[in-house]
Amino acid sequence: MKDSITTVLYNRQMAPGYYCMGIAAPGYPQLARPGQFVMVRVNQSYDPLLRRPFGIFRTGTEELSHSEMESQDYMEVVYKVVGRGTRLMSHLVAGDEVGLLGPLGQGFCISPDAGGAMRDAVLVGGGIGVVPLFMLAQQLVARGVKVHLLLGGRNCGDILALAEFERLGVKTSIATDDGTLGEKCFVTQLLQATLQKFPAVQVFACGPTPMLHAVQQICAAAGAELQVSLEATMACGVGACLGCVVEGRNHSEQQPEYLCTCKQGPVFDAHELAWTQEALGPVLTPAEDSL
Amino acid sequence: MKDSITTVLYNRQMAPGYYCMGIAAPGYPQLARPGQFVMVRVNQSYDPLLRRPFGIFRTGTEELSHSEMESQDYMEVVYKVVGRGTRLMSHLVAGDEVGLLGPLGQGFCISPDAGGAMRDAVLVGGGIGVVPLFMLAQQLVARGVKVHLLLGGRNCGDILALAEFERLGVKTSIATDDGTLGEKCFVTQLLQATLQKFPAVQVFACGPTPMLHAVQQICAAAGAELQVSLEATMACGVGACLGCVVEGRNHSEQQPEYLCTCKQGPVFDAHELAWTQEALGPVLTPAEDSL
Amino acid sequence: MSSLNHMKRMSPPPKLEVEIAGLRLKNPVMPASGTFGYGEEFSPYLDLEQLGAIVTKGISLAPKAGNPMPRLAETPAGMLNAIGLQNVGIEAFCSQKVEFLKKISTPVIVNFFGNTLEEYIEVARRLNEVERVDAVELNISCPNVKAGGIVFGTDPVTAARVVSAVRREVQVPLIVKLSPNVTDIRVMARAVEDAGADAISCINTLTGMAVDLERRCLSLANGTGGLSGPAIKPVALRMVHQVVSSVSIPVIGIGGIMSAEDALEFLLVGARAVQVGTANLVNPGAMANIIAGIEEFLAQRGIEDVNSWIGSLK
Amino acid sequence: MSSLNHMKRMSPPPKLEVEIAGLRLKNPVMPASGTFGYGEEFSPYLDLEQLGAIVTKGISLAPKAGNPMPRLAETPAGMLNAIGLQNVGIEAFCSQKVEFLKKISTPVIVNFFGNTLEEYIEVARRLNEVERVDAVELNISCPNVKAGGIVFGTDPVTAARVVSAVRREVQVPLIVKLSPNVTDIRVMARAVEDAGADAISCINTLTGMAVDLERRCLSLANGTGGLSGPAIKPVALRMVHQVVSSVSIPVIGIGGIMSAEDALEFLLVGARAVQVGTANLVNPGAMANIIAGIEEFLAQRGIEDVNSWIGSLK
Ligand SMILES: Cc1cc2nc3c(=O)[nH]c(=O)nc-3n(C[C@H](O)[C@H](O)[C@H](O)COP(=O)(O)OP(=O)(O)OC[C@H]3O[C@@H](n4cnc5c(N)ncnc54)[C@H](O)[C@@H]3O)c2cc1C
Ligand SMILES: Cc1cc2nc3c(=O)[nH]c(=O)nc-3n(C[C@H](O)[C@H](O)[C@H](O)COP(=O)(O)OP(=O)(O)OC[C@H]3O[C@@H](n4cnc5c(N)ncnc54)[C@H](O)[C@@H]3O)c2cc1C
Ligand SMILES: Cc1cc2nc3c(=O)[nH]c(=O)nc-3n(C[C@H](O)[C@H](O)[C@H](O)COP(=O)(O)O)c2cc1C
Ligand SMILES: Cc1cc2nc3c(=O)[nH]c(=O)nc-3n(C[C@H](O)[C@H](O)[C@H](O)COP(=O)(O)O)c2cc1C
Ligand code: FES
Ligand code: FES
Repeated sequence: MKDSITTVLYNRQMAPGYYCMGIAAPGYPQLARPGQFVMVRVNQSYDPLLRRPFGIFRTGTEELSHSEMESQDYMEVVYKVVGRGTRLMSHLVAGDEVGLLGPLGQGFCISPDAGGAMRDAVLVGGGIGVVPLFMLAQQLVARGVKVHLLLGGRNCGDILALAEFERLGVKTSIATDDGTLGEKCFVTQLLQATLQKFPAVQVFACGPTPMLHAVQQICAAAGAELQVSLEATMACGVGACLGCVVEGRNHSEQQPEYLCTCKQGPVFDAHELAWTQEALGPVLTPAEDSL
Repeated sequence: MKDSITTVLYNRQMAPGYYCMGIAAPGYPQLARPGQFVMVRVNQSYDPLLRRPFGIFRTGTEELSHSEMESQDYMEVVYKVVGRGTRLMSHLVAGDEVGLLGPLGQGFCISPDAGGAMRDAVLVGGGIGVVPLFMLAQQLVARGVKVHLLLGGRNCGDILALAEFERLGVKTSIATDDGTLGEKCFVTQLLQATLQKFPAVQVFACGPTPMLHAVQQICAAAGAELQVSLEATMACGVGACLGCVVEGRNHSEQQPEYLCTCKQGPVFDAHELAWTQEALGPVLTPAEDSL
Repeated sequence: MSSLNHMKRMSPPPKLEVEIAGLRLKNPVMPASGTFGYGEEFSPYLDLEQLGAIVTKGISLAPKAGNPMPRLAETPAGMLNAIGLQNVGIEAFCSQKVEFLKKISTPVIVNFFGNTLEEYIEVARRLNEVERVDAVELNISCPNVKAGGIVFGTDPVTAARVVSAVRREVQVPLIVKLSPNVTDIRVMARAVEDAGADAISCINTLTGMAVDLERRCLSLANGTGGLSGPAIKPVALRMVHQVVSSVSIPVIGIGGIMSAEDALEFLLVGARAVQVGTANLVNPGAMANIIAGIEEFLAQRGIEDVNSWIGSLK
Repeated sequence: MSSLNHMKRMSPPPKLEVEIAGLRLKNPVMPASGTFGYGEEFSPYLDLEQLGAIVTKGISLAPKAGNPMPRLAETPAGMLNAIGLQNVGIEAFCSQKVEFLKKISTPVIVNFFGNTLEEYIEVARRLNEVERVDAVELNISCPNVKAGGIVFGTDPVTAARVVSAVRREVQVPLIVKLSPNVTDIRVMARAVEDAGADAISCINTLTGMAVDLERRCLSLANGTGGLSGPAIKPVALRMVHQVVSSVSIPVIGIGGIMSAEDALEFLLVGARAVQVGTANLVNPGAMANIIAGIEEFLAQRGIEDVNSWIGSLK
C-alpha cells in the first residue's frame, strides 16, 4: 500500500498493441495477492493528470549480479495500448521513472477448501482480462487445484500469456471471434460447456462488462460460485474520491449501496453486486473491442 | 519559415546546465541568417503547452554514409536549463521527435561596408546570449571583418563555445563576476575598453536586458552603431499574438509604437527602440542569474 | 483516437459546408479573434482559402496601445494573455489590412469592440461600409480592458443595449461573442438573441491570474489575464451546450480546440462551427490539420454531411 | 524552481503556524473536501498529525446516493467529477467516522451541505454537538446537485440567508466555501462575510462537461461535472486575490494546488491557508511534500514565519 517513484526494468512488446513492463517493486512478491492492482503515474506532466490502474500480472525477485549481493523485487504489468496514457507507457524504456502506488484493492478469495473439497477451478479471461488470472492460477496450482483456463478475444492477437500458463501446467481453451486461434465462438460458450463437464466448481472471471454479465448468468444457472474482477474509471485508487463505484446487491435510490471498485474490489463475489445493466457502469472498452 | 516535426540528431551536455542539440533541419543552411531563431515544441503533451524560442547557434550539412548518398541538413540549438521546458529538452535523445518552427524573425544586419570601410566589429555576449553571435562571427570573418568577441558570465561555467570561436580565429576577451575565467569584471567594462581602442566600430550584443541597457549607453556615448538581440516571453513566434512586444523609439500612450520581438526582432537596431526601463519588458532571467 | 487508424476510408468525401446566419462556409473551422492577426501573418503556414472563414483581431475606433509587458504567462494546459486589445484602429485597418484580404475569397469576419456604446456604434457603422467584411463579431466579453468587456458582457441589459444599437448599423450578419465570466450564460445568450444577434460565438477567455514566485509579484503587468487553451475546454463545452439549448440562432463553439476530435466534440453538442485560438499560436498549421481530421473522422463513420453530426448528441 | 536547489538552508526552521478564525493550525495545509474521504483512507500514506487540519467529505442530513456512473472524466491538466455528493449522512458520520478522528489531534473541519435551508440548519445543529468538530465548512457551491449548490451559492441574497441561519446554530468557526461559477465573486464574498462567516474558502469546482466521441454522448452520466486540478489554478488565484481584497475575514485558497510552489502562490496573494484537492487523488502523499516544500522555500529565503509571506505580494 505504498506510493513510490520507482524504475522501469524492461518494457517489451508481447504482441501488436500489447506490452509487458517490469517495474522495480520492493516488497511486492510478499505483499501482492492475485487480483490486486497498482496505479501507475506515467509521467510528471499534468497532462495526462491521473494515474492509470493496472492489474498485477506477476511478481518476482531477481538476483542481481552486480557487486553488491542484492536482489531486486519486481512486478509485471501487462497492458494494451488503448489511449494516451498507455501510449506514453509504451514509450518508456529501462531506467525511466514511474510512480507506483500499490498493491491496492481486494484480490481473489481462494477458499480454504481449495485443493481439498474444491478440486476444480475455472478461470475465464476476456482479452486483457487475463492479466489478474495468472497469479491466481499460480496459487491455485500450488494448492493442488485443477485449473481450467478459458480465454477469449477478437482474434489470435488478443490471446496473451499462453506460454506462461502452459509452463504452469494449466489446461487452456481458447475462443476467438474470428477463429484465428482456438474455437470460433465466444468464451462464454466455452464456459457453458466446461460447467456441464465439471458442475459446481468455482469460477473466476475478468474481462469486459458484457462478458461478465453473460458469465454471471451462466454461473447463476449452473449454480457455480463466481468471483469477478471489474474495471472502472478511477482517479485515486484508494477509496477517497468515490469515482469508481458499482451498485451493491441491495442498492436502491432510497437505500444506496455503492461499492468502490478500487477499495471493496476490483474482485467481487458475484453475490455482492447488483447485476442490472447499469449497476457495473458503462462499457469502457472502445466499441469495436467488445468481446 | 516552415513548421515541421523533425528529429533530434544529438543532444550533448556542453557544461553543467548547458546543452547543445542538433536537429534535422532541411533547408536551414541556406535559409537561416545570423540572429534568427526557432520555436521548439518539446513534447506532444498540453503541459507545457507553448513552444520555446531558441537562437540558431549554427547550421550545417552532413554527408550520410548510409546506402543512399544523401546528405542531412541540421541546425544546432545551444540552451541552458532554466525551467520545465528546457529540462524536458535536456532529456531528449537522438531519434526523438521535436516540433520545429523557423527560421523566424529578423537577424543581424551586416552592412554592405563590412570588410570594406567597416573593418572591426565588436560582439558582446552575456551568458547564453553568445548563441546568435556565432553565425554572425562566421559571416563577418568570411567578409574579412576583424571580430572582437567579448563574453561575460557569472563564472567560467557560463562561458560557452570558446573552442568554436577559436577555430574561427576570433579574438575573445572574457569577463566573469567571480574571476574564474578571464577578467573579474563586467563584460560592459571590456566593451568600454575595446571601444576606446577601436572607436566608431559596429557593435552587436545579445544578453540579459540589464546588460543591453548598459551596452546601449556605452555605445551611445562612444558613437558606435549598435544592434541588439532581445529576449521576450513568446507564444506564437510569428507576430500573431502580440504577446512579445517592446516599445519602439517613438512610443507613447497616445501614439503607441509597439514592435514584436518575434517578427520585427529579435535583432533591432538600437535606434529603433525606446531605452526606458520598461520599454524592453521585465528581466526574464532569474534574479541570481543576472549579469 | 487510436481506433481511427484501423478503419478504411470511404468515398465520396463528406460535405463540410455549413451556414451561419446566411453566411456559407466551406467548412466549420475558423480562427478565433486575436490569435490569427489579420490573416496575412499565417499565409506562410496555411492556405487561407482552406478555411471556413477568417476572423480578425479585434478592432476599435482609435488605435489601442494595449497593456505593458509581460503580457503572457503559461499555465497548466493553458495560457494567460493580457494583450489589452492592442490594435491598429479602424482607420488603419481599412487602409492597410483590407487590401490583403481582397486577395482571398474566404469570408472575412471582423471582430470589434468599443469602450463606450458610441464607439461600438461608430466602429460598426464604418465596418458595414467595407465591402470585404462579410460579417462582424461583436466582442462584449473581453476581460482584460477595464473600460470594455467586463461591463458590457456580464450584464444582460447592458449587453442587449449594445447589440441592438449595433444591429441598427450593420446589414451583414451580426455575431455576438459571449464572456464565460458570468453566473448563467443562458441569460446572456437569450438577451443578445432577443436584441437581434444573428449568431453567438462562445466562449471568450476566463479571467485568471498567475504569480511569479521569484519576483514575488503577479506575472502579468496587467494583474489579470484571459485564460485560453485546452484547460478551458470543459467549461467551454458546458457553456456551448447550455447556449445551444437556450437559443435558436446558430452557435460558434470556442475554447481549447487543439485537434479535430476537440472540434468534433463542440459540433456534437450543437455548435454550428468552431473557432480555433490558442492552437494557432502553438502550431500555425493547426487549422489545416483540424479540417482534414474532421473530414477523415466523418468519412470513416460513413457520415456524408457534417450537418448530420452537428447536434447529434445521444 | 530549479534555483531553489542552489541555495543553502538556514536555521532555525521557519514557523508555519497560522490562525483561521481562532483555529490554530500547525501549518496552512489541509485537504479539500471530497478528496480525502473521512481521513482514514489516507492514513497509510500520510501522517495525519502533520496536517494543518483535516477536512471531511461533505455531509448531508440523509445519506446520499450520488450520481450514476460514469462519475469521472479526465481533462487537460484537470478532471471532472460528478460524484453527486455521495455521503453516509450525519447519523452514520457521527456513529462511524468520528471514532477514527478521535485518535488524532489534528483539527477537524467538517464540510456539509443541505438540499433545503432547513436541512442546512439541521446538519449544522447536529455537527455543533459533536466534540471532535473544530470548525464547519458550509458548502453552498456544489455545482453537481441541482437541488443544492447552484441555487444557494450563486445568488448573494440566498447565500446570506443560509449563512446567517447556520451561524445561529454553531459555536465553532464557520467557514463558507464559495462557488467560482459567478459573475463577481467579490459580491458573494461580502454577502457571506456580512451574514456572519468567520472565514471563506474558495474555490469549489468550475462547472464543465466532457464528450465521449466514440459513444457520441456526454462522458459523465450526470451531463456536467466539477472541473478541478491544475487547469483551474489561474481562475482560482484570481478569485482568491479578489476575495482577499474584498473582505477582512481570512481566506483559504483552493484550486489546482499540486506543489509547494502552487501553495506559496496562493499564500502570496493573501490566502491564510490552502486546501489541496485533486493532488491527493493523484498522489496520496501530496500534502506531506507540499508542507515540506513550503518550509524549505521559506528557509532558503530566510523568511522566519509563513505569516510574513502571506499577502506579501509586491
Ligand atoms: C482494476 C483495473 C485493472 C486494470 N488492469 C489492466 C491491465 O492489467 N492491463 C490493461 O491493459 N488495462 C488494465 N486496465 C484498464 C486500464 O486502466 C486502461 O486501459 C487505461 O487506464 C487506459 O488509459 P489510456 O490513457 O491509455 O486511455 P484513455 O485515453 O484514458 O482511454 C482510451 C480508451 O480506453 C477506454 N478506457 C479508459 N479507462 C479504461 C478502463 N479502466 N478499462 C478499460 N478501458 C478503459 C476509454 O473508454 C477509451 O475508449 C485496468 C483497469 C482497472 C480499473
Ligand atoms: C528570440 C529568443 C532566443 C532565445 N535563444 C535562446 C538560446 O539560444 N538558448 C537558451 O538557452 N535560451 C534562449 N532563449 C530563452 C529561452 O527561450 C528560455 O530560456 C526558455 O523559453 C525557458 O523555458 P523553460 O520552460 O525552461 O522555462 P520556464 O519554466 O518557462 O521559465 C523558467 C525561468 O526562465 C525564465 N524565462 C522564461 N522565458 C524566458 C526567456 N524567453 N528568456 C529568458 N528567460 C526566460 C523565466 O522568467 C523563469 O525564471 C531565447 C529566447 C528568445 C525570445
Ligand atoms: C493572444 C490572444 C488574443 C486574443 N484577442 C482577442 C480579441 O482581440 N478579441 C476577442 O474577441 N477575443 C480575443 N481572444 C480570445 C479568443 O478569440 C478565444 O475566444 C479564446 O482564446 C478561447 O479560445 P482558445 O482556447 O481556442 O484560445 C484572444 C485570445 C488570445 C489567446
Ligand atoms: C472527487 C471530488 C469530490 C469533491 N467533493 C466535494 C464535497 O463533497 N464538498 C465540497 O465542498 N467540495 C468538493 N469537491 C471540491 C474540492 O473540495 C475543491 O474545492 C476542488 O476540487 C478544487 O480544488 P483542487 O483543484 O485542488 O481539486 C470535490 C472535488 C473532487 C475532485
Ligand atoms: S478511484 Fe477513487 S474511490 Fe475508487
Ligand atoms: S510571440 Fe506572438 S507576436 Fe511575438
